[in-house]
Formats: sequence, C-alpha cells, structure tokens
Amino acid sequence: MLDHILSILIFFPALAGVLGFVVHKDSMRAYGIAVSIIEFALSLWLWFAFDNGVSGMQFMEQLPLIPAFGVNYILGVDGISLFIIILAAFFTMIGIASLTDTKDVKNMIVTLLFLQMTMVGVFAALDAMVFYVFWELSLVPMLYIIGAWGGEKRIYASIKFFLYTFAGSLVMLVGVLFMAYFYYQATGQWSFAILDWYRLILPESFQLWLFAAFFLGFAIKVPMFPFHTWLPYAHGQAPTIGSVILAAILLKMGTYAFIRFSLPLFPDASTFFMIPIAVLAIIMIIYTAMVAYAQKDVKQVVAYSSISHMGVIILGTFALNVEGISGSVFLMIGHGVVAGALFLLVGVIYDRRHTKLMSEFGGLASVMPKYATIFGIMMMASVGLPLTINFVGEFLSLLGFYQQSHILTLLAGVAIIVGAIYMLTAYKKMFFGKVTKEENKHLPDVNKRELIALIPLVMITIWLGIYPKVLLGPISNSVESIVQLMHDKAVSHEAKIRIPNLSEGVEIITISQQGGH
Amino acid sequence: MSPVNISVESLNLVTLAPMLIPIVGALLILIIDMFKGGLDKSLYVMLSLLILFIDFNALLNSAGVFNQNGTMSGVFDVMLIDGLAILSQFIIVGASMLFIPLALTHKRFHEFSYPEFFALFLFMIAGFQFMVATDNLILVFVGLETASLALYTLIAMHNREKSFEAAIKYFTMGALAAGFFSFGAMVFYALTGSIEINQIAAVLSANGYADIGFVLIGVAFMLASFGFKLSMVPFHTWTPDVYEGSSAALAGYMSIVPKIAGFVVSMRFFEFLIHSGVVWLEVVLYILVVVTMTAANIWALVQTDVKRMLAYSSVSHAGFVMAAILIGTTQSNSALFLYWILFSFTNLGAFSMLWISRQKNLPTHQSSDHSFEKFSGMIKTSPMAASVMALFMLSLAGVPPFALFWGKMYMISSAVTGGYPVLALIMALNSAIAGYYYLKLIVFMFMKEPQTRSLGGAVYVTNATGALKTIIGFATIGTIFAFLAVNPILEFVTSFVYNSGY
Amino acid sequence: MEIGLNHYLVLSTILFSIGLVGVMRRKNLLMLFFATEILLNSVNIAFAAISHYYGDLTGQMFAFFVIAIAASEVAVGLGLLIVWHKRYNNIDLDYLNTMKG
Amino acid sequence: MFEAIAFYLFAFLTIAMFYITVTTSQALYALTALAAGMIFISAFFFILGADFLGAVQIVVYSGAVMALYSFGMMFFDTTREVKEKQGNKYIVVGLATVAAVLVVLIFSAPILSDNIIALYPIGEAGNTQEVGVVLFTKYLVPFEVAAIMLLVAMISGIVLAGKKMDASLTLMTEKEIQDMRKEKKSKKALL
Amino acid sequence: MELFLYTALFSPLVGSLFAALFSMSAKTKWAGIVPSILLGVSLTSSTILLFFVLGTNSTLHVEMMTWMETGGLYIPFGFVVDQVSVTMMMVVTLVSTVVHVYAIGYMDHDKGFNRFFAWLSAFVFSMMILVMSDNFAGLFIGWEGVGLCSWGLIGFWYQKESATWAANEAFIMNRIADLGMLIGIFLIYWNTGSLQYDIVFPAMATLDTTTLVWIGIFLFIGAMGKSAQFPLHTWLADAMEGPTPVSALIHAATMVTAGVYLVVRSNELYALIPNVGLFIASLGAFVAIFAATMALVNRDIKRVIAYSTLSQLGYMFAAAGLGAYWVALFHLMAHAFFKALLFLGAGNVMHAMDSELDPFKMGGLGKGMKWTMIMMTLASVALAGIFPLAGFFSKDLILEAAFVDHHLIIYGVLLLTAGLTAFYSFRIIALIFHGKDRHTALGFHPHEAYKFMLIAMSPLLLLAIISGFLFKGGFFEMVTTLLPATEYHIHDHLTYWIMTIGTQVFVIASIFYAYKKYMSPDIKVPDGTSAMEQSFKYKLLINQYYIPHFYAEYLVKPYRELSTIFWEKIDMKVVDATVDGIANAFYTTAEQTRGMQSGNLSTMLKWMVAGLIGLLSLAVVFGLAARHSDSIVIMLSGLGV
Repeated sequence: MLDHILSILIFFPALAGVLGFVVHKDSMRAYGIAVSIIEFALSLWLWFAFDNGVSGMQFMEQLPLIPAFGVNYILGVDGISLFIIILAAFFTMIGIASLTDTKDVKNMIVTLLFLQMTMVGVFAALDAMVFYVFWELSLVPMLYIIGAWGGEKRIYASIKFFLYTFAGSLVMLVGVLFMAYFYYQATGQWSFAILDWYRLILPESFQLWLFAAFFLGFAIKVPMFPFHTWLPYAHGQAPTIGSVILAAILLKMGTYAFIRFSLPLFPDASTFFMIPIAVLAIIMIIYTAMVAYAQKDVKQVVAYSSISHMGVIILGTFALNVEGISGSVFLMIGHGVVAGALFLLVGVIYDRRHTKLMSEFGGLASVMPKYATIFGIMMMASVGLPLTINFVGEFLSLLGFYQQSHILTLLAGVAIIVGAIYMLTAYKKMFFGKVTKEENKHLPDVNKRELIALIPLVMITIWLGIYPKVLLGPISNSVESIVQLMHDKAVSHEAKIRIPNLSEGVEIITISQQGGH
Repeated sequence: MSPVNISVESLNLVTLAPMLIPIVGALLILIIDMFKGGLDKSLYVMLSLLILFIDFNALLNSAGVFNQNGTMSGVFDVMLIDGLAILSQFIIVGASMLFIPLALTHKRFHEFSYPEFFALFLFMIAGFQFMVATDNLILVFVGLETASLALYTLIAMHNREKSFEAAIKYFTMGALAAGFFSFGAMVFYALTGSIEINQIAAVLSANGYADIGFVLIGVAFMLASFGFKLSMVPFHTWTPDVYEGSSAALAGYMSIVPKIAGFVVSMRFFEFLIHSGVVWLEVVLYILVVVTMTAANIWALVQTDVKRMLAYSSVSHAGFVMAAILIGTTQSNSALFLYWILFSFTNLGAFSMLWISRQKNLPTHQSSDHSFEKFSGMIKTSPMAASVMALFMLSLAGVPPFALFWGKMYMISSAVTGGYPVLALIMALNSAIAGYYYLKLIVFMFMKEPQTRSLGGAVYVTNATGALKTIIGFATIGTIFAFLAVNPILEFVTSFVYNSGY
Repeated sequence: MEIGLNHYLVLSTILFSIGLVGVMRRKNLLMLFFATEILLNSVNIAFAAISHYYGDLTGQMFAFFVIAIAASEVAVGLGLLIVWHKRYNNIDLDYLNTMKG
Repeated sequence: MFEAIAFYLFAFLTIAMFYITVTTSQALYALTALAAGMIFISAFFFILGADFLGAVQIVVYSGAVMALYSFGMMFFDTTREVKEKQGNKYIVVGLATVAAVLVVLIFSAPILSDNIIALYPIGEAGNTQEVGVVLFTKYLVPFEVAAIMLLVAMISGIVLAGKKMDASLTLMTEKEIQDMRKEKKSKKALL
Repeated sequence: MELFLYTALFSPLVGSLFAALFSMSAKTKWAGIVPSILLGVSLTSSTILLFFVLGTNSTLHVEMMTWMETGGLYIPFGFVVDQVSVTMMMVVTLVSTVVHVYAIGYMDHDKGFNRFFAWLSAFVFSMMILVMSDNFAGLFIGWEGVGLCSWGLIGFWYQKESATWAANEAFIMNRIADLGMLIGIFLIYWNTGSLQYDIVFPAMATLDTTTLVWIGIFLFIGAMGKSAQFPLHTWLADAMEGPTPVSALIHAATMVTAGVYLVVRSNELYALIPNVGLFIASLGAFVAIFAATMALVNRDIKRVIAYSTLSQLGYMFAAAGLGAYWVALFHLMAHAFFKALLFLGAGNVMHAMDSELDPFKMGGLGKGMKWTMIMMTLASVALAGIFPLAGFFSKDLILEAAFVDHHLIIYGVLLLTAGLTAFYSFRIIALIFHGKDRHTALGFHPHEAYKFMLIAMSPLLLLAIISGFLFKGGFFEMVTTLLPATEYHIHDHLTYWIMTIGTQVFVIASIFYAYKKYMSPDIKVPDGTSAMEQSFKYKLLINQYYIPHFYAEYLVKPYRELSTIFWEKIDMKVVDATVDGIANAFYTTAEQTRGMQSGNLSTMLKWMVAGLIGLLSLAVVFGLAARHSDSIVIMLSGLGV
C-alpha cells in the first residue's frame, strides 16, 4: 500500500466525493469529517514512512499516460511537498469540521473533497503535465465554492478568480510545452517529467523567456503584485471555508511551483530576475500591508495580509540559498496555518453578526474573551512573533535574502513593522475599547465545534514555532539538493556566484543543448 | 479513337466501398418508405445506425489496408485513400453515429417524422466521404455540393421560421462560396492545366511559382471558399444564424462533420503551398487564424443564447484548429485530428444537452430556445444534468484533464515546435478569453437561483429518452476519460498522417 | 488581332464581377439566385477557354459538372423559397431577420 | 479575325445581358436577359470547340433551369415590378469594381504555361465522343456522385415544396399532432 | 546546576500558564499567589546560580534543544549563566518578585486580576530568555517576547482608548527597532556564520571595520527601541497608561534596560568600534538631558518618573558607549532597585488618590502615607545620587568615566542632568507629600496602601540604600571576568574630591531649590494662565518638544492617508481597474462590433465579398511586389533602407 500511497492520497477523496452523492444530506457532515480524517491519517502515515535522511523524491510512482508525447503519471514527494500535502489534508479536515449551517452542505462537502484531490495532486505530481492538470482543476471546485456560497459580489469574484488564474496558467502551459520541446531537441525524446528536465541545461536567453512564461502563471497564483487584485475579491466574497483553503493551500501552489520549477529549471534566469522579483516582493510586502491598514472589513485585512506574507515567501524563495528557500517553504506552511486560522476566526464572528466591518465591533475582548485570546495568538503569529510558526519562516526568508541584497532585505524587513501596524490596529478596532453596539453585548463566545477547529491550529502554531526542526530538517535536506542542482546547472558567472555551492565535486549528469532554435 | 481497355482490378473499386454503403442505405430507406409509409422513426434511426456501423467497418478495413500498403488510389486515380481520408472518414462516420440516435427524442419534431430526412442524411455522409477521399477538385466540388444541398434541406426540415431562415441564408451564401470555389479551381486550372491537387503542386513547383500573382489570386478565392465552409472570419457570418435556426442536435453535428471535411481539403490544398514557401499564404492564414479565434471569442462573450454562444465558440475552435494548417508539420496535422476527435465528443455532448432540454413552446422568461436564463439554478433542480453540462463547458474551455484540453495542449505544442511561439501564446490567451463565456453558463447553472422552481428539473430533460441519455453518457465518459484515450488516438493519428506525407 | 486566353479570362472576371454585384445588391431572393447563376456561368467560359487553349478536356469536364451543380442548386433553392413563400408570402431577404447579433 | 469579332460581339452581348439581369427591377426582364446571356455563353462554347458543352448549356440552362425559374416566378407572383430597398450602392459597386480590377490586373499578364501536360488531349474524334470517353472513364465517379446530387436535389425539392412541410410538427403540441393524425386517417377511411 | 537554571527560567512560565488558566474566570487570589511563589522559586534558583558563579568563578552553559537548523544556520535553545547574565537574572527575578507581591495588593479590585498575572509572569519568562540566551536569536525571542508582554500590559485596561493606543505605539515602535536588530543579526550571521555568542565575538576580531560598524549600528538601533532612546522614546511616556506595577517592572527596572544589556553583552564588538561607542555615549548623554528637561514640567507623576528612567538610561548608554560596560551594568542594577521603588511608591499614591496623577492636586499626603513618603523620598535621594545611597556610586562612576576619558562635553551634560534629576525628583516629592493639602478640596480621601505591599517594597528600599556601597567591589570583581576591567580613577586626589563634593553640593542645592519652590503654600492647581505656562520654554517642554505631535502629524497621519490612497486610488483605480479594463475592453469591443452580424443576408454576402476583396488586394500587392521585387529592392536601397 505504501507503494501507492500518493495515488491513494490523491484519489481517495475524489472517490469518497463521488460516493458522497449517495449519502443522505443529514449525515453528510459526518461523512465528510470521517473521510477527511482518514485522509489526514493517511497523510500522517506518509510522514511516518517518510525517510528524513533522503533528500530526493520518495514514494515515486510511474504510469504511462501519453507515452507518445512523453506525458507520464509520475508522483513523488520530497521534504518540500510532504508537509504541504499534510497541511492540505489537515485543513480540509479542519474546514469540514468547522462547517457551520451551510445550505446545500452536501454539494459543499463533495466539492471540498474534489478540491482536496486537486490540491494533493498538485503537490505530489512530478510530471509537468500532470501537475498542470491538477493545477487547473483546482480552480473549478474553488470557483464553485466562491460562486455558490459567497457573498454579494460572489459571481464577479469567482469569475475573476477563475479567469485571471486561468489566463496566467495558460501562458505557463506554453512555457511548459516549450520546455518539453527543448528537452525533445536536446535528447530526441518527449518528456514532461520534472526530474528529467532537471538534467537539462538551457542557454540563458531561453531560460529568460521560459522563466517569464512560468512566472506569469505562478505570479498570478501567488498572487504577486500587480497581479493580486483577484485575491481580495475572492477572499472577500468566499465563504469561510473557501477563504481558509484558498489562503492555506491554494496560494501555496504558486510559491511551491517557483521552487519546484523556476529555480531548478532556470537557475540563471532566476538569478537574473532575482532583483526585479525581489523588488516586486517588497512592493507586495509594504504596499499591500498599507492597503490592509486602510481596510474597513476585517476579512480584507487578512486577505491583504496574505499577499504581504506571500511577498516574504517569494523573497525567501529568490534568496537562492538554503536558508532562504527552506525558510520560504516553512513560511508556506506557517502562513497556511496562521492565515487559515485567521479566516476561520473571521468566520466565527461573521456567523454571529453577519458582518465583517470592523466598525461594527469594538470591545469584543470583554464579551468573547476566548475568541479574543485565540485571535490574539493568531494575530501575533501573523505579525511574526518569535516562538510562533510564522517567525521561523520569516526570519529564515529574510536571513536568506540578506546574503543577496542588504538594502532590499532592509526594505523587506519593514514587513515586521507594517505587519504589526495593520494587525494591531485591526485587533484594537475589534476587541479593544468599550462595547458600543447593542448587538455585540451578548454575543456567545466560541463554541465547542469552533474550538475543535481552532485549538489544534493554536497548538500547531506554537509547537512548530518552538520546535520547527521536525519540518525544517526534511525541508532543508531537500532544499539543499535543489540548491546544489541549481549551482551545478548555472551557466552564467553571476549565477554561479549567487547560488552557493554546498558540496564540491558533486557532478550531475547534464545534457547540453544541441542546436539552437 | 481507340477503345478503352480497363481491367477491373486496376480500378481498385474497394476504395469506393465506404461511400457506397451509405448511398445504398439511403436508397434502401427510400425504397422502404415507398412500400410502406408511416413507419416509425426508430426504424430508420436504427437502420441508419446499422448502415453507418457497416460503413465504419469498411473504414476499419481500409485502415488495415492502408497500414499495409500505404496510400491507395482507385477508379482512374480519382479516389485517393490516404491517411487523411481514412481519419476524417472515421470522424465523419463516428460523429454521425453519435448524432443519429439523437433523433429519438421524447417530443416529436418535424424532420424525424419523415424518412427522407434519414435518406438525405446518409447521402450527405456519402458526399462528405467523397469530398475527403479525393484530390480531384471536381469530385471535391461535387461531393461538397451533394452534402451541402442535403444539409440545407435537413436544416429546413426542422420546419419553423428560424430554420427556414437559416437554410436560406446558408444556401445563398453557400452558392456564393461555390462560385468562389469554381473560380479558384479555374485559376489553378489555368495555371497548371490540371485540377488534381498533386498535379497542381507538381506543376507549380516545376515552374518555380513563376506566376505567383495568379497563384495568389487562386489561393484567395480558395481561401474565401474554404473560409466559408470552415467559418473563418469574415466568412463566418452564417454560422451563428444557422446554428440557432437548426435543431441543437443538427447544429452540434454541423460544428463537427462539415468542418473536418473542409479541414482535410484545405490541408490537401494549402499544405503544399505553405511548404513551398508562399509567404503570402502564411501571413494571410496567420491573420485569418488569429482574427477568427479572437473575434469569434469576443462575440461569443456577448451572446444571450447558449446555442449561439456555442456557435461562436465553434467558430473560434475552427480558427484554433486552422492554425494546424498554417503550422503545417506532422505534429500539427496530427494535432488537428486529435483535436477534432476530442472536440466532437465534447461538442456533440454539449449540443445534445441543449437538445434534451429543448421545449416546444417558450415560457415567458425565455428569450430564445436556450437562453442563459433558462439554465439558472439548474444545479438545484437537476444536479446531474447540470454537472454534465458543466463538464462539457469545462472541456470546451480547455480545463484539464477533460477531453479538449489534450487537443489544445497538443495543438499549442505543435505551434511551439513549429516555430510559432507568438501564435502559441495567442492561442493560449484566447483559451482564457473563451473561458469567460463557458463560465457564464456554469455561473447561471450553479450560482443563480432557479427562475421557476415549480417546474423542477423537468424542463432540462423534457426531451430525454434512453437513446439520448446513452449518447450523452458516451460523450461524458469520452470527455472525462479522454486522458486514457489520448495516447492510442495520438499514435494512430500520427502514423496515419505521417504515412500520408503530411 | 488574336484572341488569347487572357481575353477569355478577363471576360470571365468581368462577368463574375457582375455576378458579385448582383449577389450583393439583390434583395429579392429569386433574382439573387439569378446572380449566383451568373457567377457559375462566368467561370464556365473560362474553363472552356482554358480547355481549348491547352487542348485538354478536363476544363470542359469541370464546366459540365458546374452546370450540373447549378441545376441542383436551383432545385433546392427554389424549394426553400417556395416553403418560405408559402408561410410568409414574400421572398424579400430583408424579412429574414429574426436572428442577429 | 472572325474569332475576334465573334468574341467581342458575344462578350458585349453577354455583359449587357447579365448587366440587365442584375440591375433591372423587372423580374421578367431579368429572367429573359439571363436566359439570353446563357445562350450567348453557349456561343462561346461553340467558338471554343466545346460543342457538347454548348449543347448542354442550352439544354440545361436555357431549358431546364430557366423553366424552373419561370415556374418559380409565376408562383411567387414577381412578374410585376420588384421593389428592393437599396442600401449603400457605393459599397456594392465599389467592392465589385475593386474585385474586377484586381483580378484583371493579374489576368492581363500572360500565363507562363510551362510544364503543362494535357492529361486528356483533345483529339480528332469529335468533341462529344471524346467527352463521353473521359466522362465515363476518368470522371465516372464524379458523374455518379453528380447523379446522387441530382437525386438529393430532387428529394429536397419535393420535400420542401411539397405538402410534407405544410403542417409543422415541430411547432405543434403532441395533442395537436394526435388530432391531425386521426383526422387524416378518417379522411382516408372516407375516401 | 542545570536544574537550577531551568527552574529559574521556567518557573515564571509555569506561573504564567497557571494564571492564564484562570484568565477567563472570576478573580482568584491563587492566580496571584502561585506565580509570586514561583517567582520566588526562580529568585532562589537565580541566587543559587549567582553563588555558584561567584563561588566557582565559572559559567554555566546548557543547550536545551535545537530550534532552527538549515543550511549553515544552527540555532539552539541554549542558555548561558555567566557573570553578566546572572546579574541580570538577579535583578529581574528580584524586582519581579517584589512587583508580583505588590501587585496582589495593587490589582486587588481589578476584574482582570488573573489575566494580569498571566501577562506579568510571561513577561518575566521572556526577560529571562532574553538575558539567559547564549545566542542572538534567543535574545531576539526574549526581545520580542517582552515586547509582546509589554503590549499586553500597557493595554491591560483595554477599554481605555489611550491605553490601547499606547500599547500599539509601544509595540510598533519597538518593531521599528527590532528590524534594526534583525538586520544586525543577519549581518552577524552572514559574516561569522553563527549566532552563538561564543563563536560570534571571537570571530568579530577578524572582520573589517565597516562591517563591524554596520553591525554595531544595527544592533544599537535595536537597543534604542527597547531602551526608548531618541528618537524612539515617545512610547515610554505613553506606556505609563499601564498599571503601575507594570511600569515599575517593565518600564523602569527590566525591559527598558534590555538595550543596555545588549550593548554590554556585545562589548567585544563595541570595543572594536570606538567611534560607534562614542556615538552611543553622545546619544546617551543627549537623551539624559533631553528627558530630564521634559521631566521638569510634567504634571503626571508617572510620566515624570518615566522621563527620569529615560534619562537614567541615557546615563547607562553613555557609560556603555564610553567602554565602561561594568559601570553601565552597575548603574542598571542600582537603577532597577530605586526606580522600581519609586514607581511602586507612585503606585501607592495613585491608589490612594483614585488614579489621580497630577501632583498639583495632591500636597500634604505625607501625613497619611508616611511609609510611602519615606520610601519615595529615599528612592529619590538614591536617584539623585546622594552619598551613600546606590545612585551615588553608580552615577558618580559614570561621571568619572566621562571625565577620565576626556569627554568633557558629555561629562558636562551628565553633570547638569544630575542636577536636573535632583530637581524634578524632589519637585514631585514636594508636591505630593509636602506643602498644603490641595486634595481634600477636590474630594480625595487618601489612605495608606496594604501592609504587605509596603513590606513587599522593603527589599527594594533596602537595596536602594545599600546596593551601592555594599556591592560595588564584589560586583566589579565578578563582572570584570567577562567585561573589560577598566577602573576609572582620577589620579589626582584633589580633583577627585573637588569633583565628588562639588557634584554632591550641586545636587543638594537642586534638591533644596525644588523644595523651596514647590513646598510653598502658594502652589495651586495650574490652570494654564500663569506666565510660566505661557512661556515658550514651558510649552516646548510640556509638549515634549512637539515630537509626539510631529510623529502624529508627519508620520502617522501621512501613513494613514497614504494607505487610503494606495487602497482606493491605486489598488482599486489603477491596478484592479487595469485588469477589469482589459476584460471590459474585450466585452466592449464585442458589444460594438456585434452589429457586424446584422442578421441581414445581404450584409452577410457583402462581408463575404469584402473578405474576398481583402484577400485579393493582399494578393495583388504581394504579387506585384514579388514580380517587381528586383526594382523594389533597388528603389528601397535608393531610399537608403
């Protein structure tokens, strides 16, 4: 069973989703929870069976899909993807468990299960085409979730979300096809296997174009400034569960893809574009943090804060060294947990008051102390307080990038200031002061069901803040191999310098480019 | 004048078999009707299905022969059975087999009540088969007209105002296109003294394209003529009206079969010109392809009727596929067939979904047969049908892993390998634009409230029978599990295309 | 002076253009069909001429089939017109306007 | 010389006839002019030695087609003046002129007809016979397909113009169809 | 010994968690008592560790577990007990224990009693991490941790707008400094490959000066925030919104001295870059006098004490900057004792006066609150630096250090500040405890604090009195095993005595002036009409040199406005509008061109012909071009193309 655990992880929820059509409406929630718990347990088993000492891919599976065109169903996980997969399983579970009285709960759960399939698929795929399939497919359930259960402007938001990301990824598809073509030119064989592509060294000029094509797809997904405007709408309109999964997992696809594709495939282009991307990332960090500060709707604050944090992740990724990339991978998980939790928390208050405007609240700390406490912890985690999960990632990302540019890191570091500004302000508006609104005076505090979802998140936030090593070990193991690969593949002098050489003398098999285009 | 001595073997009459079968079938139907009128349509449907089945087997036989002996020609070299001919006939006959059971609707419609419909249908198939299985422009022309004339009638037989209007429009524009075709053929005849494409190509290249001006005039007329058949902008204007006017089933059929025939002939005709380095043609085709894709896409954005939207979308798809001819590599030509095979599943499925929801009289809130409003909140009242419809829409939009994605992917890849990176990008971005209008239907189905909940889901399956459901089931399975079929299809198609020298 | 192939081709073109004018300006469908006949006929002249000057029968063949096609089109076209006329009692194409956009 | 005179004469006549056809507002004039133009075209065929084609032209066009059209005209009652709303004339004339000029521009150049091999050279045996041979060997298949096409046209004509299209089953409700069927049966029974 | 280390470190955490358990339930005494006892345990353990360090003259270094490890980075949770950190531990645990016990009484009537102790103990824990960590990352954990707790405690009365505002201000301002610190840490890591003190500092010697200067500056920026040095000082005065025990513990004794601790800890770094040191010293001296001037006129007891703290921090930085690290640390310790005492005394007064803070509304409180008066007076004497109290020894050393190093300007400034310190300290003493009774008229009925609160304060009183002359020698012995053992002796005995006595006289004169001025029965509650209040000097000082105003007007407001502009104008109107614009462009084009499909057959036919003409014209152009390509080439070349 372990041989196929990844396939099982991917298709078990889908199968359960199909079977879920048969389950009666009233029992659907229990069914969903059961399925997602099984899935989560399976993912934990995957972790258990995962060999921390191995830096490469594990649990590889391979089946021919379109061998004539080099498309194969290849799966595998390494330290980078493993934890995101677990996170995906975890958040689906938490999400379903925390579902409140949603209309059409059956459709919702089936959709969530399908979404889970695509999420796990993206992170487990080792074939660019399979990756692309899951990447695109993930849009569909999300579209439905936003569009069917969302707020007032849900249709606009969902279409914007879909089309924007769809357009970006189509450009990426062209890039993928080009990449396969270059591989074909070099070796005479079609292949979409990422591991095959890793062995291909491209001339720098090709790298730049391909990088740009991939970048557009990934950047919109992340979303990077200036492609970010779909996100506030999507978050603002999506139901709680949608926002949670969007923030926790779906956004990570973009940053994950940067690490999986852009860096190892195009080390020179990555170096070339490092500074411009870092500038974009800094704009993301500061600009969106300021925009978040100006928001009136608490969910929008969290939404913009997500963008801001994604900026740090991007920055860490493009540090091109082990510290930075490990940090960004860790921050993906950290931000997933924290942003997911914050959206859940916003959902809690929304369920009670059906508004998300901060001006409607105030003084909640005395009415809902437990809620305020959990919110406070998560806020502090979001701000990046040490010993919470986010700090580790942010610290490492910034630390990593510092090697590349001092002044840019200094600017990026403003994140910790502006982040504190909008978060504390929002917290103050909602929880501090006197209770002014009559409706707020008798709000019930968080109930058991909500606690079931929130307490584990708090525990993870602190546990991984104190003991990140469980994750950081495997992550940095795999990152090291990627960085080494990049260094070995780098063509330009600049890249050779920028990307550290971790171990002298390790040679990978390389295929040089034959014949131009 | 010496007597003509011809051996029957040299005629290679077997090449005619696949075309003769539907002709014989059509005559059979006419004869049956003559002896005993008033028989139920189910008889004719099944009869046609059987005939097409035999036809399909004949094609399989030809395919086997092709695999062994390569390209065959027969009957004084008029018939040309190469890979393209066989592949396109597979699509023609296969799509027809999927189409014909759609006649077994729950509600009664005019055309299916008359056996002539089925006879004309079979004649039309034979016409298309002749059209693709030759490189003689006369036979192309005659086959085309046979098929077209039958098609006009089929459209009109739906027997209501819009269908007559559609038929007349189609007919008149078709007549003009026929004029263009004959003029174009005349120019090439004047240039080369031949009306066989091989021969034309040989003479032209022997001349070194000295009369490039004449060639271009001829190509211009030919492009206009095929542009009409393939609905290239600005020769596409008939498409939306005709699709709207005909029954949904026939519209779906029209979006597939006549076009593949047109593609094959264009491939035969334009490919050698492209390869001979007629830059003009490349430029013009490039413009045509891009304009067709883009313009049709943006017009589809503003449609209020699903069928009309699908009409524009199929124009856009045709433009997309036309790129294959521009690129002109083996990969691109294979991609054309792959695309069209996958497209036929999806598009027939989509139109069939419209077909089963066709009402006889319009409720007040509906502006047309298949207005978007009609599908509001479909997920609430008939979730299964809505999901299937959404599936087809996603497939048409090119969302993986559904059928059409693989076609798109392979087509874009062929643009990439063919050295058309910008075109590849435009193709990709057009898919994104197209996403909007496919989504629009999904939005209506999944995200809006039903307009008349009292009716329930019945309105969406008012026309459904077992036969229709089976067809839709086929299409659904084909659309979802396309990724399993892509490899065999691709290998099959590539070997056929490659062995035909394209 | 010698009448060459070009003369015929030019004549054919002129006739074809007249046909085009007819196709474009006629609103009466029946008379529009006349114009389509002109189109086909003009091409026939050219075919016959080319056939003559090249000494090749193929052109005549094409012309022959064009005539056949024209005849068939007339049949179908008239059929369509009749059925329309029966219902709506006109054959002006401006009345064919239920579908647009 | 004779050839030249004949060419220019008939060229003028055909152009004039067809011009009338597309411009006159009298349907009858148009029909007559069309028929005359067709006959003048057959003259070209005779000049060019395509006797069989000339004959076919006269028989099929001037005979069959024209007869059909005149029946149609009577049916549609368009013998009187036809009123047509004209749009922008300049577009029409402009487009046609441009088309003519463009093509003529190219066509006035001589064709470099090297490498042309006449596949079916015109021999001495007389046009009709030769045509027959070619038609029934090389063009047998197209010929038969043309036959099918004519059959299709015939069926189409009958279906469309006949009584079958009178009542539209598409528009009728099931009940109306049932009633109509019953009525028909009872009529038959009476007869 | 490790056991004691962990006990000292984690007892406060346990106490905090214990109190946090009850944080949402009604007040229970245990939530206060248990953390206090646990702090006592921590104090005891620290004391044992102190004696261990003193006795064996060795240090204790443990590594609990790995925190982060990736690439070349390795950060453990490592703790070190050496002479410096054990001093800090003692100060922290001692003051906190006192404050905890005191707070049981002080917070007696507060609804958030349990929550208060949770925060307070958490603070102690963070502070312990800060001082005990053996690496910069661990220091940073504590650094941020105390910031968090400070936020929670300043904003403890969260219903008050001013409290929450002050809390956020403190947090954000500290964050600005933390960024500097973070950058400093990055610099250290990328230059030395580690963050462990015992690896970093030896490696410093090999680095080039520029790098060291940058490291020094960035670390100091971090210190500036925590220790509220100019220009990041405004939060400290506002932080007085928190409960008074908090001010005593955090904003006087411990947290704000973290910056000094950092500089002292990094003495090996700053020793290499004397220029930066000089800058630190100058800034310290500036802050000393700058804060003292603001304290002169302020009408809020706690704020006066806060400015005094600020001023004293300036002293410490001056010392540290001049390389007198042990002096700085010594002053830190002494200051902690008497300043905490002063605050707690102020707390008593506040308690008595129903949270009234304006000393002008008090007067004559000495009668009812004898013990408080005595304690505060003694604390002020210590603060003023009168022999033989603690302040004399520590402060005098700083002056000497400045003098010996020939930084006479710094010396002068610090000397002047000493006088100001004495003046403002006794200004409030005089106003509160002496003179005419002004409070009865305003309806206050002051009473002395609980006994046990006073008893709890007594250790501080004792230390404020004796720590100077009793500990100086031993302290020097102890810390100089780690820190540079510079002895500041003015060799000329005459000069020494003139200076010492002169300083004393100056200070005492200031005290008497203060008494004279503020004990007079004419003192009234100022109403803003007196000439003094109208003067520019007064306005400048009472408005804190308009710096908070400047921040509000030119930083906070523009930030808010810019944020709104970014959101409403740029994000919505430019970025998003572009995206929507592209989408709309397609849609509009479609709407405008769909007329092409007029549905009229004639138009359709015309389109077809037009398409043909289009193709034909392209064909002709191209055909002609091809035919005449040679001549075209000639023409083009003639045109110079």
